[in-house]
Parts: sequence; structure tokens; C-alpha cells
Amino acid sequence: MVKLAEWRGKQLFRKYGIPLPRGEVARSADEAESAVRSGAVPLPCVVKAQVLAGGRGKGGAVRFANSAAEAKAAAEAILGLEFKGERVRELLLEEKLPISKELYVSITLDRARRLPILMSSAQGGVEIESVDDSAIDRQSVDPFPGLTAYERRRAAGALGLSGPARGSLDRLLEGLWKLFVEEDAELVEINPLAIVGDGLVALDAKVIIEDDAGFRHPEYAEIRDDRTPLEEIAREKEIAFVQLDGNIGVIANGAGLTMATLDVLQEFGGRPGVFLDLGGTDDPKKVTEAFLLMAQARPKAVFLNIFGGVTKCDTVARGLVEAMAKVPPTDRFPLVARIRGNNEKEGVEILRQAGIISIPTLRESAQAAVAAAGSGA
Amino acid sequence: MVKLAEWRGKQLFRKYGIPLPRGEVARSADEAESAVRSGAVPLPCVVKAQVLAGGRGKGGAVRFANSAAEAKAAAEAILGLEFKGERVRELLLEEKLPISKELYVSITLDRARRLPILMSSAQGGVEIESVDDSAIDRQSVDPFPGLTAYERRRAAGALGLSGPARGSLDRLLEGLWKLFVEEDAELVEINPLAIVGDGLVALDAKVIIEDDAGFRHPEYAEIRDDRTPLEEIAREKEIAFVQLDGNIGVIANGAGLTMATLDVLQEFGGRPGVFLDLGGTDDPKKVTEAFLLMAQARPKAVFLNIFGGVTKCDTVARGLVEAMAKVPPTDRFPLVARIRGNNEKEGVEILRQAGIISIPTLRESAQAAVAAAGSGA
Amino acid sequence: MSVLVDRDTRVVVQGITGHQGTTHARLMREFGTSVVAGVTPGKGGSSLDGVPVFDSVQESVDRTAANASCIFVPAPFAKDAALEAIDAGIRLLVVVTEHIPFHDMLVMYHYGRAKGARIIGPNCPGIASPGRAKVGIIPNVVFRPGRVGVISRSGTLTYEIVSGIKDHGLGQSTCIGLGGDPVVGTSFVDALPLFEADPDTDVLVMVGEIGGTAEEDGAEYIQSHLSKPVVAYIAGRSAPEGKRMGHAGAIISRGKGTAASKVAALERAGAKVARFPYEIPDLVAQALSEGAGR
Amino acid sequence: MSVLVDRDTRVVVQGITGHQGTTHARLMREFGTSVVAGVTPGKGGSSLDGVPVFDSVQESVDRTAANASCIFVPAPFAKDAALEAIDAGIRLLVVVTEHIPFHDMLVMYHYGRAKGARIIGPNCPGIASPGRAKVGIIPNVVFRPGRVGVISRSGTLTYEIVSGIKDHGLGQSTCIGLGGDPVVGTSFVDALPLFEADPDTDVLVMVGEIGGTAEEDGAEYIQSHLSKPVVAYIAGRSAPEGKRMGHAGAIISRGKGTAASKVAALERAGAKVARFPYEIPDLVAQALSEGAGR
Repeated sequence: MVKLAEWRGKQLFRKYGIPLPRGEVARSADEAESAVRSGAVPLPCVVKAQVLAGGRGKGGAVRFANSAAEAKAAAEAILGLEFKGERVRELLLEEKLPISKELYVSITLDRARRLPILMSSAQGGVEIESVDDSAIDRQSVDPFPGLTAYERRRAAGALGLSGPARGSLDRLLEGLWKLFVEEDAELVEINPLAIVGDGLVALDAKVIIEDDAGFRHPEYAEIRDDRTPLEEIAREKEIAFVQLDGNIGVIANGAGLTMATLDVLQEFGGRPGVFLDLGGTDDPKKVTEAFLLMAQARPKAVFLNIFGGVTKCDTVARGLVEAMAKVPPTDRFPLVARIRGNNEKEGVEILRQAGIISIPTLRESAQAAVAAAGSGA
Repeated sequence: MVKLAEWRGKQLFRKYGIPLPRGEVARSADEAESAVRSGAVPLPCVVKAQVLAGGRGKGGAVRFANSAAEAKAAAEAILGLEFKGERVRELLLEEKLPISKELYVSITLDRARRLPILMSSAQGGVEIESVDDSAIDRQSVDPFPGLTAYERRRAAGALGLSGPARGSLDRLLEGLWKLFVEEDAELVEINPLAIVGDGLVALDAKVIIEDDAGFRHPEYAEIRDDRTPLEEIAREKEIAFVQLDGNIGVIANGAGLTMATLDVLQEFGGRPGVFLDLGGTDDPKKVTEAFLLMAQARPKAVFLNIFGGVTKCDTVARGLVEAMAKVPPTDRFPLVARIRGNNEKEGVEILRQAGIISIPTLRESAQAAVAAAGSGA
Repeated sequence: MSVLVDRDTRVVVQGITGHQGTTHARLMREFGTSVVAGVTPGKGGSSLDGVPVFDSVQESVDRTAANASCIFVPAPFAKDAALEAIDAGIRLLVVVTEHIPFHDMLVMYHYGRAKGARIIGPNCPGIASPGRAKVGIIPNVVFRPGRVGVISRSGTLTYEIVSGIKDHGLGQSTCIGLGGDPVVGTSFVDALPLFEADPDTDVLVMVGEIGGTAEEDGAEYIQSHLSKPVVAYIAGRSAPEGKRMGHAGAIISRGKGTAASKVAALERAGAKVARFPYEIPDLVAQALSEGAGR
Repeated sequence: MSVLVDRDTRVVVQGITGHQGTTHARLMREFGTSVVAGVTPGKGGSSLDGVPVFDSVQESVDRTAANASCIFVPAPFAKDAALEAIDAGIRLLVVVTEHIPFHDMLVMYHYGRAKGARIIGPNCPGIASPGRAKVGIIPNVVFRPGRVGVISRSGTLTYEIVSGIKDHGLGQSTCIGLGGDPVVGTSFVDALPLFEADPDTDVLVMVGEIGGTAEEDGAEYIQSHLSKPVVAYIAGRSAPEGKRMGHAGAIISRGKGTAASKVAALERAGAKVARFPYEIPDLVAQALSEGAGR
């Protein structure tokens, strides 16, 4: 999941012909000032923090300016702010347009129907979650033949558009659909979509690109997500790694088994702190890397729960033993292991030789892990 | 059906990334000379008449040149030639490439399966009709999801390609498919498709665009087809009009009824000369225009056979009477009419008042028309 | 019983406010068809001869339980109209519109097929079952209830032939005009089994044209699957090779596709092939009396 | 009988020459499955443990009558592999490959549906019926023939649970791992009726995860259509809101999609919901004995 900052989303909007306010990105107060002075951003203008969290307006991360000096001052006020855990490093300056109404449109995936869904609402400018269901028009869109003219017509009706604004919406939705498909988006959302004069303008842009389509889109590879530094390292190594606020590290394979493991630990009073999903690897080196990553998170104890399928038990055991040798003595942690499935015997034996006992049942092993972490810390 | 001249087809090939020899269009011997002299067309080169008929090579409409002077001479020899009924007005000059093998690929419509069909043969450079069926690989292509990678792979196998030429074919077929769909083509054919070094080059281009998609492609409107001047006028007026070499003019509505009428006339010894299909119009003015067009073709007699559906009998009768008044006395012709179907009574009465008797049965009316045309002339 | 349409057929006319849509909505009602709705985007809320007009097919289905659509919208918008009808749950579409690009029809056909919707046409006169319902534009005057089924690729030639059957004192069970475009939603092969299964049809008339291989494919089906007698006619025996006869379906291509090839295939399949339209009624009467004698 | 696979299942392994393909082709054969062919473009003509390798799925079908495919090809090529299998007439596809973009899976799913092909997966462990056939990667050791049907969205958690059933002295009729991706070819709602109709299944185990509404939809189906007892488990009750649990299927979205919502829906539908995986075998045994008593 790659969430694009507003300005990046708008770059895509431009590519697909979706109308935008005139604007410019700035990374310093001076850049903000000169964006206005050069005329690239007409006055009056709005100065917006480029952070991924919502609620920027109320949070002081959006300001208005009537001159280059005001734009500079606004930029100084916003840049460097910590907004919902994100540091503001970039600003988007845009002309402030005379808006007569704010609408909402988005395209995302409807998993249950296995079809993209186009949502339209005449109540834009607020979080869509707060809009009554009856005020949101939903239409499934078949990938073949794609978004049809009649679907766009119905959306225009739902938004209450007529005349030239209807034609404007038609073209905009064609572009939005194309973007959704060609850029492998999970979500494209325009909120608010503003009526300005006879036409429409996208005032905000929320675009989420699917991770798995990375092979088609190397251009998104370097865009960072909302991850902690360790999570970021894990991502580079293609290990699923999530930090919570407990003290037991969990290494499992497969999302379902990982979650079930957390459930059981919690049942016995444990507080999982980091969990790490080995997924379907069968490379001992990757297992070693995963363990070393876990060590860096400094858990009180680690619970290893593996059911060998693609990932074989002896592979995990080998990787684990290799890793334990590399962890500095100060970073060592008590380890409770449970390995079952393919090559179970070999894996259990390798662990045994390294002095680690594999407890075969989930309940008992989880209890042991909770005990190892202790009640304090 | 808009058949594109080779150079127009190649313009489309260029648009879709299909590799071509370097070349230039010339409309005079001087243009041909300077195309070579300027370096736009490297030497040695080939000078090809831009006519729609096949068999140009054997017909002397393709020549080779090793210098600008030779190119000029070749152009002089070809321009103005009458080739299978077509006057040569344009030439395409292209570099002559070192060809190691000639292949064939095309995409067209398979009506029976209602699917586009990709045909590939390692025996290119000859008319595909003369290639044995077993040497042509045929693959149906579903519009959704479009030409797939595995289909392109199979085509490469059928063409005996490997290494870089395989990759070249893959991209070429992607482009050809895109062209077929986006340009609303009935046929896209590359014959020969030449292996030149490691890659592929389209030496010829045959593209036929569908008439009915004209609303999406105004750019093809002015390209003329292989029609007689009267047929061309009829086309502008959206009247289906075909000239044969008999002496009875036939006006009917609908392709099936028109053909059945010709069948019956022929049975009774008549020779249909022009036939004109009113189609589904219900506009008396269009009927009048059609009659006046028929008059220009100077038939010995005209047989009007209408079954009124969308085209109503009284509309036809009115248009006919209007037209008869406008035909100059010298151009008049005997008329046999048969009008049936919607508003039959009204139509028959309008004709009766103008002195024309409608004969209700097909057999008898056809016999009357043959008699009216006489045996001579 | 009848084929595809019956007294429960509830027609929505897409493009009802156009000249053709208005005219034929009226003629369908005169035939006895339940025309329950019209659709013209932007004209929703109005009505025409008492038939309510809606902005979308979905509304017309929700409000009037329409279950068949007759499409008259101009060619550039016909694909969209068909997709809209299919998505709204319509399972029988008669597309009268002519000059629809075949690339559009490919999309309509394959989308319809995936969703279980049948398309008749495009560029077709539609379907009618006298005494039951008509969806399309075949003139009402040519019909009379009876036991002859008609399947035709032609338009006006169909009227001519159906009318000839009536003039001969016979009547029709159901008549389908398939349309002569390169890609049709329903072909001979698709329509033949429907008539074979129809207890109201005793004999079939199949009207073909030169071009394509639909008649040859139909003949193959007749030979292997059909028990009912078939009378056939192929228009264009005298047409010169390579000349267009008015629509793309009528270009002669090598071997198959000629009148001779089609006639031979049909005769091999046991069909009686008329040389001229006016021979059809006698052949039909003959087939009926032979069938009665069995 | 069993669900979707049986002794007549003839598997072609797409991507057989890769590490996973080779390994699991062998394991499927050890399970007793007829692995009749492999496909790797460019490697046609070779063989692997006596299994012939072809360049295309069509060839493998023509030459070995393969009727099911197990797909291991890397994500960028998986869509093409699936389309190839569908076009070659394969009607059961198990897609093991993970990280296939959902836009690709949309195409695979809807194309397959239009052609009557069923896809299990992607990113799934596949399907197995002990004593009959396995198409996929579930470890052979967890199985033992029996009368418990298992449907699961998880991978290794499925192994854990299926293994637990075996350790308890019970056995499985058929086990399907649906995969946890946003778009799956076969969901609970699709799989449940197959087990309901299977005379070899007496009780069903349904293993779900937080995220999406597949479990709620399944519960609705159970309530209205299922007569057999269901034991369910939902992983992720303790997961914090909004954090990713390793794949996109596990993002919690408002209201529906939480463990609480799923558990409640399943309990309303009459399923026994285990709180932990190790509670499942007892609940299954209980349901079996109650069923025997009816």
C-alpha cells in the first residue's frame, strides 16, 4: 500500500486530464514565497502541509495567504510541524478558487463483489464516513468493458450536475477510471471535488497504489510509507514486520497463524510487542535476517511459532541457530519455540542440538512464552 | 470499408510502434529524386506504386534504384500508370533492407466465432490464400482481456522465431492488436514481415478500416475507396449504389430484398445494370435523390421493388413522383413498380394518380421489367 | 409457447423519444405487445402515449418490471445502451440500430454472453410471435398466427417472405430477423434449437444471404440436430463476386460464402431450397402436409 | 465423492521447472495425485521425474488430458498463465502464486467466470482430499481421510488446524485454502454449497480472519442454506485496529470486518465459534456425535 501525498496524487491527476487548481510544491519558506512571487501560484492562495493524515484544516496544517510575504509566513508556520506523528517536510501552494459547491467521488475495490466501485456524493468536503449511506451513490464497475457512459451519467445525476458541469464530470470520471486501472490504484478519491463556475476542479487528491503491482511501477518504489524505521528495513528485506507496544516478540509464518498466535498469547496475559511474519520463504539467510531484525526491537522474550509448509522447519531452525550466534550478548532474549509441519523432525533436532526445546502444542508453548517475558517491564 | 494505401497503413504502424524501413512518400519524380538526395531514403531503395490492388511486384509497379537519378527514373516510369484500373498518383520510396526471411501476420474478424483472429505463417511474401492451411497458425483473440502474452508466444513459435526476434515480435503484436482495436480496423496485415538481422521489419502494410466506425474516426472520411464516380456521389448521400454491366436499374430496400430482386430478374432473362438500395430511410427527399441518381446511370428500364417497413410505401411513392417530374425528358425511362407493406394502399394510390401501376407479385412485376428493358441494347 | 417472446414479455424501448422509437413503440403496442417503459436519458418523468419514460434502464426495470429491451438509439451510443440494459438485468435485447461498429458489437456480445443475456441483431428487424408479442420493427400486417417458424438474416426480404406465407393462407409461430452484420448476437445455429424445442412450430423457413458461413454452419446443425422440416432460401445467387451488396455481410469470399456453397450445404442437410422467394409458400405447405402424414 | 477434486483429477503444473513447482509437483504425486504434465514456456520436450514438460497449456491438455492446473509462476506472469489455462479448457485453477496485483486478479476472475472456470486463490495453499487428490501445497502430513470439511482463508493456520483435527483422531473429506487476498476466485459463499452437497462431509470447519466481509457473507449463507453443522474460528481477535497483519486482507475497516462482527454473525447463523485453534477438534467431535444422534 503506497499512499501518495496530495501533490503526487495531483501529478497523476494531471497526467489523466483531471482539472486542478494552479499550484506549486515548496520545501522551504523561500520556495513558497517565490512560487507566489513568480506568478506560478495566483493570489489569494492556500498553503497545505503535505502529510498523509486527514483533518489538516482543523489541525492548523492548512493556511491562507494574500501575498507572497503571507505565503512565506504560512510556510514557516507549517514546515517542521509534527502532524499526527508525521513531520511536515513539503507544502503544496495552490490558488484559492471561488467554490460554489463541494462534491465527492472515489473509485476503490469492492472485495465482496470482486468489482471496482464508483462512489459519488453531493455531500463533499467532509469525511465520507460521516455521510449518510443514502447520500452516497454506489455503482459496481466491470473491468470489462470498464466505466461506461451510462454509469458516468448516473453519477452526474447523483451529484446533481447539469449542463457543462455534466460534460466536465464525464471527462473527469473517464480519467479517474483510467488512472485507477493503469496506475494499479487501490483507491482514487477526490474530496472535495469543487464546482467552480461552469466546471469542476479537484481540490484534494487521495491516491493509494497497490504494493503488489510494484513490478509494473518502479516509479513508486522510493516513496516512503507510514512505517517505523525498523518496519522500513523489514520492508526492504520483504519481511512483514509490525511494531505494537507490548514486550513479546512473535515470529510466525503466514498472516493467519501470526494473528492466531497473538490471540493465544493475549489470552494468557502476554503483550505482543513486535510481530514478524516470515511468509512463504524457504531461505535460511532470510530467516537469519528476520531474527536479527527482531533482536534490534529488544523484546523481553521471543515466541517462534512455525508451521512448515513452503517454509520448512529445518530451514527455520538453521536460520535461527545462525542468527543466535550473531546476536551480541547484550541483545540476547529468552526464546520459546514451536515448530511443526514439513521437515519437523529435522528442525526439532537442529534446535535441540543448539539447546532450544520445541514445545509441540500451541497452548503450552504460548504459556511458556508469556512466562518467559515475565509480568513486569 | 476504407482500404488504406500502404503509406497510410505505415503511418498507423509508426503510431503503434511497429518497426518500418526508412521511407518517404513522393507524388512526382522530382519529389522521388529529392527524397533520396536528402538522405531521407537510404540507398539502395525500392520505389512502390501506392495502389490498393495486390501483385504490384509482378505488375511492374515496384522498381529498385541505386541512385537518386535511378529513383527519379523509376518514379517517372510508375507514376501515371494504370494498374488494375487504378491510376498511380503516389509512390512510397523505402530503403532496401537485407532480408533473411519473410513471414506473415494478420489480425481480422472471425465472424463465425465472433472473435478477432490472429493468423501467423512462416511462409510470408506470397498471397496468404496460396499458403497451405496447415502452415497458418490461427488463434482466436478475446476482446477481453485482449491479445495475451501466451498467444504472442505461440505466434512466435509458429513463425519459428527465437532470441531477440521473439521479443521484437512480442512488441510488434502488442502494437498490431492495439491498432486493430483503437483504429476500428477490419484487417491489419503485414506481408511480408521481414527478419532483418536480429529484428523484424514490416515491409508492407494492409489496413482496412470499418466504415461504421466513422463517427470515431473523422480522419478517414476523405480517403477514397474503389468506387465509380456515381457510386461516390451515392456514398456521400448515404445510398447504397452499385454499378454492374446490365441495362435494368433496380431500386429496392434492404440488401436481401435487393439481391432477391436481382435473382428473379436474371431468372427471366433480365440483366440488372445498376442497383440501388434505399435501406431504411423514410425521407421522401432521399428517395427523390436516389431516383435522380438512377436516372444519371441511364438504364433502359427501372424496376422498383419496395417492401415498406421503416421505409413506408407512401414515402417512396411521393419521392418517386417528385423525381419523375425533375428528370429531363431525354433521360426518362420506363418504370415498373411493386410496392407492398406499410402504407401500401396510400402508396399505390399516389402512384396510380401519377399514371404508374404497381404490380403486386414479384414474379409478374419482374417479368414486366424485363419486357420493358427489351432484349436489345 | 413460442420462441423467446410471449405474453409475459414486457418491453422497454431505449431511444423511445426518437422518431423510430416513437413510431415502433406504437406499432409494437398495436401488435399486442406490453410496452411498459421507454428510456431516454434526460427525458425521465415524461410519458409517450401513456408509456412512462425514464432516465435509465435500471429505473425502468425497478418501476415496470421490464424484461426485454428494444434498442433504437443511434449507433455511437448503442453499445452503451446495450451494456446498460444487460447490467439492469434485461436478458433479451433486440438491437434495431444499424451501422454499429463490429468492435462495439464484439463487446456487447461477449459481455451479454457472460451475463446470460441474449442479443438479437444489431441492424435487425427483431422478433415477433403473432398473437403474443413483437420486439422490433417487422410490419404488423405480414403476420397471422400459425405453425411456421421463420429465421432470417434479412430485413425487408423477411417481410416479403413472411407476407407470402400469410398470403398463402398459412401463419407463423415466431419469426426472428437476425440481422446481416458481420457480428450478430444470435445466428442460425443459436436460433434453430429454439424452434426445434418449440411445440408451436411445425416447419422452419430459413432465409439466408450470400457472404459469411452462417448458413453453412446452420446447415450442419440441421443435419445433426433438427427433426423438423426446413425450407430455405438464399438471396444473391446472381450477385457478382467481390461487389458489395449493401452491407458487409454480403461480400463473397472464396469457396464458402457463395450461394452455391450455401444451397449445397442446406440440400445435403435435407432442407428444401427455394430458388425464388415466391416458391417458399408451396414448399412450406408441402412440408406441412408431409409432416401431417407421418 | 469429494469437492472439486477426485481420482479423475489430472493436474498440469504451470511453472513446474521453478523451485516451488518442482518441489510441490513431487509432493502432490506423493499424496497420490495424478500429476500428468508440467508447463514452462521454452522448456517443452523435457521431463521432470517422468512428468512431461510442455511449452503451452494447450499442448499439455491435448497430449495428457490435464483437467486441473496448479500455478506457481511468478506474479508478473501469473495472469497470463491463468488466462492460458482457461483458454485451454482447464476448469479448475489453483493459483499458489502470491503478490498478484488485484487488478490482474479481477481480470482472471471475471474471465474465468465467463468461461465457466473456477479459480482457487491466488496466494492460497490449494485444495486436497485425502486418498484422492491434492492440487496445491498443503503439507501431506496433516491429512487423514475422514468426514470433516475444511474451508479456510489462511495458509499455515489451515495446516495447524487440519493437523489438529488429525491429531484428535479425526480425518478430513476435503480441505480448501481460499487465500487471503482482496480478490479471491472462490470465497466462503462459493465453497459452502459444495460441501453441503458433498455426501462425504458431515461437519464443516470454517477458518476466517479479520478484514473484509467474507466471513459475514458466509455466515448469511450458512443461516439460510446450510444443514450441516459448522465450527468456525476467526484469527485476529487481539489485533489492533488499522495495523496491517501481513497481507491486505487483514486491514480492519469500520463495523464489519472486525473479529467481533464476524464471530457474532457466525454465532447468529448457528455455528460454534472456537476462541482458539486448539478448541476446534473438540467442537468438531461434539458436532459429529450430535449429528450421529439425530
